[in-house]
Amino acid sequence: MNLIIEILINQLTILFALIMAVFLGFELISKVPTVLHTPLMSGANAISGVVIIGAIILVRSSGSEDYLSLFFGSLAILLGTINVVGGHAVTNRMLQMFRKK
Amino acid sequence: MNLIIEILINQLTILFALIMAVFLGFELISKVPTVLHTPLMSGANAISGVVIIGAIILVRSSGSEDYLSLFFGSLAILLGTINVVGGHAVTNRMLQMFRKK
Amino acid sequence: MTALINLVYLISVTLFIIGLQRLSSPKTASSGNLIAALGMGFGVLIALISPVESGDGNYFFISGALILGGGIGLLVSTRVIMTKMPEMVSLFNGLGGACALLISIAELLNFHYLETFELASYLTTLLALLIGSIAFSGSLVAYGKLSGKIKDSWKLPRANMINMGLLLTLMGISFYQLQTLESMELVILIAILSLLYGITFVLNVGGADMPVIISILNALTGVSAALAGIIYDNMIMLMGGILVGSSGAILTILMCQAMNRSLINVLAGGFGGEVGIAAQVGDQTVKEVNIMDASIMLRYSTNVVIVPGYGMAVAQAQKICKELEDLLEEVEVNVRYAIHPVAGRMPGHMNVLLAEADVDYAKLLDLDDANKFLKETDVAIVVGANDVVNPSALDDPGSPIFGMPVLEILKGKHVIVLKRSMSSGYSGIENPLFFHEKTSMLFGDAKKSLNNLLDELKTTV
Amino acid sequence: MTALINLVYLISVTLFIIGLQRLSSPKTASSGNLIAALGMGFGVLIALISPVESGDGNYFFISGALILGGGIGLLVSTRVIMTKMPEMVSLFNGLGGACALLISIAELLNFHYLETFELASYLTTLLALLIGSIAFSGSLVAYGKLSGKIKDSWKLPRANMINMGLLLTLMGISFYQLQTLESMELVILIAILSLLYGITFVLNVGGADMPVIISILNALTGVSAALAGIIYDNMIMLMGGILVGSSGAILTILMCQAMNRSLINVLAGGFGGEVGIAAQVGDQTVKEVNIMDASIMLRYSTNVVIVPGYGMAVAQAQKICKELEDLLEEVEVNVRYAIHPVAGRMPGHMNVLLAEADVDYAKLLDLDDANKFLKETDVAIVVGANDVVNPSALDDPGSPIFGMPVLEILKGKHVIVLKRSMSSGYSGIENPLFFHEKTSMLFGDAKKSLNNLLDELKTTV
Amino acid sequence: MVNIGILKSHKQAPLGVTPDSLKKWLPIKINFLIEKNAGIFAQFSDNEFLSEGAQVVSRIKVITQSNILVISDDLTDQDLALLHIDTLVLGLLNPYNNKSFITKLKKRNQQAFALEMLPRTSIAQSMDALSAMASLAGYKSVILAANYFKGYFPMLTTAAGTVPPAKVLILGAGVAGLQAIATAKRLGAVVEAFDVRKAVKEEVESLGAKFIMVEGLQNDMDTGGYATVQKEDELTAQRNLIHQKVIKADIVITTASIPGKSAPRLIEKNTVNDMKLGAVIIDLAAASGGNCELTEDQKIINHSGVTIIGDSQLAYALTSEASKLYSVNIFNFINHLIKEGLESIDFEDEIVKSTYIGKI
Amino acid sequence: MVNIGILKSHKQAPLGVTPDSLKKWLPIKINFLIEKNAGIFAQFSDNEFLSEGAQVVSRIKVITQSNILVISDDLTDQDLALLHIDTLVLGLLNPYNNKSFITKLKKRNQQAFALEMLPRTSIAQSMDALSAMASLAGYKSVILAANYFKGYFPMLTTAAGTVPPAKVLILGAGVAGLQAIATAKRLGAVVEAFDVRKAVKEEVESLGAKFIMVEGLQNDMDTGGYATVQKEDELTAQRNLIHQKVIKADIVITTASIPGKSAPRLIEKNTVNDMKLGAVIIDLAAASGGNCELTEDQKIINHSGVTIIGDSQLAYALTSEASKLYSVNIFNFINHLIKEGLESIDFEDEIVKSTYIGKI
Ligand SMILES: NC(=O)c1ccc[n+]([C@@H]2O[C@H](COP(=O)([O-])OP(=O)(O)OC[C@H]3O[C@@H](n4cnc5c(N)ncnc54)[C@H](OP(=O)(O)O)[C@@H]3O)[C@@H](O)[C@H]2O)c1
Ligand SMILES: NC(=O)c1ccc[n+]([C@@H]2O[C@H](COP(=O)([O-])OP(=O)(O)OC[C@H]3O[C@@H](n4cnc5c(N)ncnc54)[C@H](OP(=O)(O)O)[C@@H]3O)[C@@H](O)[C@H]2O)c1
Ligand SMILES: NC(=O)c1ccc[n+]([C@@H]2O[C@H](COP(=O)([O-])OP(=O)(O)OC[C@H]3O[C@@H](n4cnc5c(N)ncnc54)[C@H](O)[C@@H]3O)[C@@H](O)[C@H]2O)c1
Ligand SMILES: NC(=O)c1ccc[n+]([C@@H]2O[C@H](COP(=O)([O-])OP(=O)(O)OC[C@H]3O[C@@H](n4cnc5c(N)ncnc54)[C@H](O)[C@@H]3O)[C@@H](O)[C@H]2O)c1
Repeated sequence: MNLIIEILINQLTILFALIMAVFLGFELISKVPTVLHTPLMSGANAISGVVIIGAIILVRSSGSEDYLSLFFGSLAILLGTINVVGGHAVTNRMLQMFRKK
Repeated sequence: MNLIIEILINQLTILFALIMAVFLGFELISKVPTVLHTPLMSGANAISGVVIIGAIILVRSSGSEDYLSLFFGSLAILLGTINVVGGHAVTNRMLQMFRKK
Repeated sequence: MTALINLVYLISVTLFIIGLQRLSSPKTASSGNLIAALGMGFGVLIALISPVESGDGNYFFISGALILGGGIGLLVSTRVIMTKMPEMVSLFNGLGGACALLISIAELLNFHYLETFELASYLTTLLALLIGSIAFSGSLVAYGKLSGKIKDSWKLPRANMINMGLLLTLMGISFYQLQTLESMELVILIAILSLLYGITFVLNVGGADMPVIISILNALTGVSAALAGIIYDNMIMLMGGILVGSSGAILTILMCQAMNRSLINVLAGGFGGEVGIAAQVGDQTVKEVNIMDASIMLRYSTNVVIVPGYGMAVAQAQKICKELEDLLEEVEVNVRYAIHPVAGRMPGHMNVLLAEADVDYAKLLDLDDANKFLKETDVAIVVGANDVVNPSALDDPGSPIFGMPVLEILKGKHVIVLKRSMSSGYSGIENPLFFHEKTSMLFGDAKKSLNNLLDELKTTV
Repeated sequence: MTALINLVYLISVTLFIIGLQRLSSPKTASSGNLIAALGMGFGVLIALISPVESGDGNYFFISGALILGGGIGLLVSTRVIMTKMPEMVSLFNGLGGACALLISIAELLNFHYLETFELASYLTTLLALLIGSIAFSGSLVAYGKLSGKIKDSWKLPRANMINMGLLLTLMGISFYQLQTLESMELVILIAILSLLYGITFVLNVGGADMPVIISILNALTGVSAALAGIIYDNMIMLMGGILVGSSGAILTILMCQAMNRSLINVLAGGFGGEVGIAAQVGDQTVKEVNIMDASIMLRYSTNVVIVPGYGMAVAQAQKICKELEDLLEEVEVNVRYAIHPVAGRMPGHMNVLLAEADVDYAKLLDLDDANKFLKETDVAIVVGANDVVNPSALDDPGSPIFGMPVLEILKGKHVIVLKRSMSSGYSGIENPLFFHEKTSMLFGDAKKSLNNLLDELKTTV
Repeated sequence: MVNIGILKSHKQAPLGVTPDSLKKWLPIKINFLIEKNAGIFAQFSDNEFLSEGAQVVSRIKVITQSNILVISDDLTDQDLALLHIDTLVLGLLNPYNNKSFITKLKKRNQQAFALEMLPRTSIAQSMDALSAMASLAGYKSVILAANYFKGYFPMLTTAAGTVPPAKVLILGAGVAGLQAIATAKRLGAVVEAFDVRKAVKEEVESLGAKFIMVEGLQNDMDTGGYATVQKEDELTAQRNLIHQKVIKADIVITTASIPGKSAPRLIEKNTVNDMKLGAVIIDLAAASGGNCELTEDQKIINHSGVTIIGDSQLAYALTSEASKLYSVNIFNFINHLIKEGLESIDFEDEIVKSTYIGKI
Repeated sequence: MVNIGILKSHKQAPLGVTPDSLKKWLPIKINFLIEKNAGIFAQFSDNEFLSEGAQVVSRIKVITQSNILVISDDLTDQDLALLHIDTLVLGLLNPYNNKSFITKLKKRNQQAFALEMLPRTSIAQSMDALSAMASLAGYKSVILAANYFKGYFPMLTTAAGTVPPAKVLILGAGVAGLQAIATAKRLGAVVEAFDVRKAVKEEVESLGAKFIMVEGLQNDMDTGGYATVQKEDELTAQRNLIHQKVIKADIVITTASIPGKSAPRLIEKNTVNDMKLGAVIIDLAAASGGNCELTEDQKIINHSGVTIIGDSQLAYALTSEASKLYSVNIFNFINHLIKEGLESIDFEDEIVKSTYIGKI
């Protein structure tokens, strides 16, 4: 319990951001027409690929002999990039259909 | 210039909050029907009276002989309270008209 | 410790956000206001009981000021009549600004006794002072103008120049003060100049633009509160202030849009020009209404009368009239149709069309019944009628149609006229109804306007 | 330094927010996606060039992985056919989860070499591992189910119990690990159990509920990204992750609403129960369609046929049919009405009603023309008709109506049937049309269903 | 080659064939023998039939040479003498009200089919001449009423005052009644309707009109789409209500009938006495006795300012339209009848069985 | 006390007063002298008038004792002999087509007012009997046409085939034409209309019907709401188009007229020859010569299968309704006339001036 409070206090920024983000997320999404649910989900999914930045930092700050980190990190970058690039590309294709023939 | 950058960096939390708040504000307000403009402004005005909290802290943390602070602070509390209480009350009255008879 | 307190303040901030969110829809606005007030009460409570590093508490002063202020606030706000609300808001806003002004002066004075001296903090405090002062004096002037205590004609010559000059001077002195940090006199000077700037800034804004200016000043108060929040490292002030600042800024823009004016235009007006809100026709003005206001007016009515005329037939808007009726009846608004004997271009023109749209015969009122019903009408929507609602038939002996029985539409509380332009009807005579204060015009093809109205109404029903 | 970098990342976060905002309206969605992508590109760029405290750069690996990953992503996404999009999203989402899983494992391994050891950080990383793993394996299962590689019938017995058991075990082990902090084996175990949980969690969800589950998994990936952001004290990951997490959570709720199901219901389905979307009648199943799918089907059709029957008359839905026609014609969908000679209860019943709704005579097709037109029809909407679209008249010699000319509705690509129940029409005989694979049922009063359809359609037109 | 013969009618009855409908027959090899001047009422000339490939011949030739004879009037004894006993006779034979002719046919052992006796099933509908005629009659009854009524049907608000809408009451909402409802509604009248079958309420409302509910009416008088006779105890409440409604109405159109029975009496003389001056009653059940006590078939009478028109054959006033529809019914019926050939008619088939009039 | 006299008409003309309208007069002190049996066509009994406070008296008494005399037919010389020279005579006097009677009045120096000559202004509309009658005539013309037409007006898809909608063509879309359009549309017909005044296009479309545009028709023939005579060079294109439209129509209703002039000829004999069998023409301009070459006023003729009905007084067929409206017009007109008293009529007033028929 203490641990959690400690974390909360230390990460006040995050907490604020979280609250704001929740409200913002709600306001942004609540008026979305149902047809956009899937594209939106797909777009959000692409954004969640932001985790590759962590992977990049991991690899960059690893020693060149730290094979474990290098392997895990590179694989993470690979997968994350697929997520990001593929996600945005697929979203884009889905949204094509809103451009009337 | 350096000063500003320094402030910015130090107050990163605020900056994030600011950006979020701006977006949030935009999303919250952008769909407001015009009839609600005045009540909303009035409500927001009441919230801006939050500055009395500063005044309370000022007075509480002043020495009891620091007359200048006490005077300024108490006056500030007085005015701020009028703003807060009056603001919410006036808003409430304006909104009466939206209660369906 | 501050962090923990701030954590608790989070609750208040969340309540503010929820409050603002609810304030932006008619159905929830009332509760939104209460929620925001709750957040404020909670914040004040925490401010009162949370531990402070030093100081003597001084609860006597605090509680005295709180009680006195609360009493005054309540009293004033319950006494004020409805039409004086905007000036009240302006006045309150000024007090908020004054509050910021006062505490920043006090803090600036205190700075000299502090060990650690942070340039950034000093700058913040100075800014709070500056902005608070502008908000204070500006709001008071706005209050004065709205309440008629300050005449719209009291204008500064060359206001543009004066404002610019003041602003530059202010910036110069502030910069100098930041370099030297010594002179308390300069701080006072800054406060005075800011107050002055607030006055000159608002003085020249046209009366109709006042709401926009109040919104700006409101946003400024928010910003000054946020700055004060930085001084005290206090989350609730900071976040509350930022929220008010940002939503105030956006509200300002929206208000300008609603009035069909650009912000620059308003401010330019504020710097000298005079641009009214209403369109000018000859020497008379007509008032336009936007779809949202029209829809809310209808939504919160008890009785609504639809007055169809030849324009409804031209626009073939009968079915949408019926839809509007259905939607309004759904929310328990009483809808009737007032059928003037000569509306349209053939006897029974309106009947034919409304029957086609399946309007219940029982909802059609003829002239006499309509004129009775109009007395209890909240909103009369005139759908492309003109001659048949021309009040000169009633009161202008010089009019060619004087004496003709017409729908006495001005017996109702509000009138919304849907037509495409200011052009006249079959008789070719002008219609004073359009210039009446009870009347708002909704220009455009009647079918389109009604469709828009319907869409808008659906969002609020 | 980190602060400065975070400041720069702010741009990316802002772009994310703008992107999401624009993604939520059909007109701006396309640009929203691009803007979000821009934000991501910028973020990656900064991550590549910003100074790091230690490490050898290893740009070879990084650029290799980036190029390879980008290539694969592009290739896959351009190749995939439209109907496979949802499973693609699911797959991608799994990869994101895997990414989080991998870096958190790496970080957990590294923890042992760090001087400062923060419990909070460790917990965060462990959480990232846990959630990332669930997102990864869950998404893969979802992908498998959607693509048909995993059969819907492969269900766990007592899934509810298993899930609960797994979750409790996971929590127990994690807690133990936090106390001891030593065993790397336990970390691996946690990862494995999480992966397992992801599988069991998704495996039992009904096929129709898949989108909701994907949305949940997507939100989880976002949360794991945010947790990873905390590990690296990295704003863009943190904020981007939170945004995805929160909007994903809300989207999940909205999706449930759109399907008229509660989230608990969907998850309960996921925990063992079987709540299919399709109703069972006798030994045959009928497929229900939801409003949004129906509206998209209509929106993107070229030819649509409305088949009115006695139910349209009962529901008095003729005017809404006309509105639907108008709306569709506005977006260049061709709409016709197929009037069967004996539709309704009197000769010309449909004509009378459609004329009242002002439907153009030229749009009414009689039996022969309708059957011709149906060949080129994308969607046929059957509005309360039954006997007149009964295919047994064509192909079931045992049927009492065999030989009667009917609308050959199955010549079209899709059929949507609007009626209140499965009950039969005037002839009292069953209608195989309702069980046909081309047919989707939209149950409810025809007027209400059409109204909902119309409202939905308006948001997309 | 099958010969189908069409006899000329003495009255405005619809003709079993039109020049247009002959085109439909083309794919089936059929020879048409049409009596001279048969199309006179329906406004078709002999030339038009000729140019579509039919033969226009004398009555005797039609009767003697046809395999199938479509008739509109009773055959005279003279005609019957000429008629070959294998010839199929069909048409609207009026089997309920014209027993004597039917008996003659039966006695002769002539194979005959009365279209009136078609079952009311979906599949029979395309042959259902009663339906087509009832629909026309329903439409025409309103037009006729509007023509006799000395006021507007719709409500009109004019500079010379507001004209209230006409009140139209429909008694019996079968096919004719429903069409009358639809037509009167179109013209802007306020329409109410009454029927004894329960399903009718929904049908009436599906046309946007109001159904009159008799409190306590328990039984559903429905047998295969047709009504049955009501019990006496139920009738009182119903009579009172109808009386109230009738005296308020401007136009009353009655279509209530029960196949094979005399028409139910719904409007008594004293009700008519209480009606508004200038009101109009159109009684489509006139042939089977009328729904109104005062009705006289094929007559227009004025009773204390109320016009009462008794006409069960209103559809025939629209002869050409009626013929167009009727000819399609005949086409569908004959096709169904001889689908396996003239010699192998399936007397087990429901449609054939119901319409067949054979030996006594 | 002012005496208003109402004479009985020999034809079905509307009556200037109804028992109902008498109630309206109550606040103004007026004495009504009504000729015996005056209400016979409009279905009002003398008793009804009596019970509303009017006196029912002999013709002679009406003529001799009235200050204001409302007439529907020309006064005979006998009547005129009895008539006091101060008595105001008013009604639909037919000033354009009945010159002889008007001349008589003028010669006598009798003060008379012809309602036909009311200006077409908004304020005069409540007195505008022509408008009220035209509206009735427009409605009735469609009902009549539907009654004569041997088919359905609406489109109907039935088991016996699809019946196409009737095609209705309206020539001249003034008040009567517009009402005809509205009524025909209601019945489900496909309606087209033509007129020479430009404003009419919008008006026709405001009723949901189609307006026929003649290419190159430049001039707007509008003078104060009435049409004027067209130039010859414009007529050819117009004639061709109308010919094309007429021969495709099932129903043609013509209402084109120009006040004081003979009606424009829009349908030639050869056009009628080319029309469909069974088509119906209703010519409301019959009294001033007819829009159709073959029209004969007050006659129904059949020309090569086309029924042509010429009747300018169709409204009178709806006598009671017509009387109700007309009596309101009369009420409004007299009230306007004598608002300052019988002795101080304002002859400068536009309405009084326009309708006044004074000395030669
Ligand atoms: N009832 C009859 O029997 C009859 C016969 C002949 C004449 N009249 C005369 O006609 C007049 C009728 O009065 P009224 O009030 O019905 O009509 P009106 O006075 O003629 O006015 C109609 C108004 O509708 C507007 N309008 C036209 N099209 C429109 C559209 N598409 N959307 C929105 N507005 C449109 C026009 O203004 P904008 O152009 O600015 O849009 C016009 O001012 C009276 O003066 C009456 O005397 C009546
Ligand atoms: N046209 C004529 O002259 C005539 C005359 C008499 C009989 N008929 C017969 O009537 C039938 C006509 O065929 P049809 O296809 O038009 O009708 P139908 O076969 O009678 O089917 C009507 C369907 O509409 C549905 N329905 C009823 N009310 C509804 C509402 N409010 N909202 C949505 N759906 C509703 C009913 O299903 P739910 O209850 O599940 O909603 C029913 O299955 C034929 O069998 C024909 O032979 C025709
Ligand atoms: N093939 C088909 O599916 C088909 C074809 C035509 C008609 N129908 C159905 O058959 C039914 C009867 O049609 P119809 O018009 O030929 O019937 P009908 O001419 O025999 O009778 C007319 C109406 O009078 C009503 N009636 C009888 N006694 C009454 C009374 N005492 N009071 C009031 N009303 C009374 C009947 O219920 C009926 O509705 C209708 O429901 C119709 O929909 C079906
Ligand atoms: N008080 C009022 O405001 C009032 C009252 C009634 C009518 N009006 C207006 O007066 C106008 C005329 O009404 P009316 O019905 O009495 O007119 P009308 O009876 O004199 O003529 C009928 C129609 O025939 C048309 N016509 C004439 N010559 C034609 C030709 N050669 N071809 C085709 N059409 C031709 C005319 O334009 C007119 O529309 C209308 O516009 C009407 O709206 C106004």
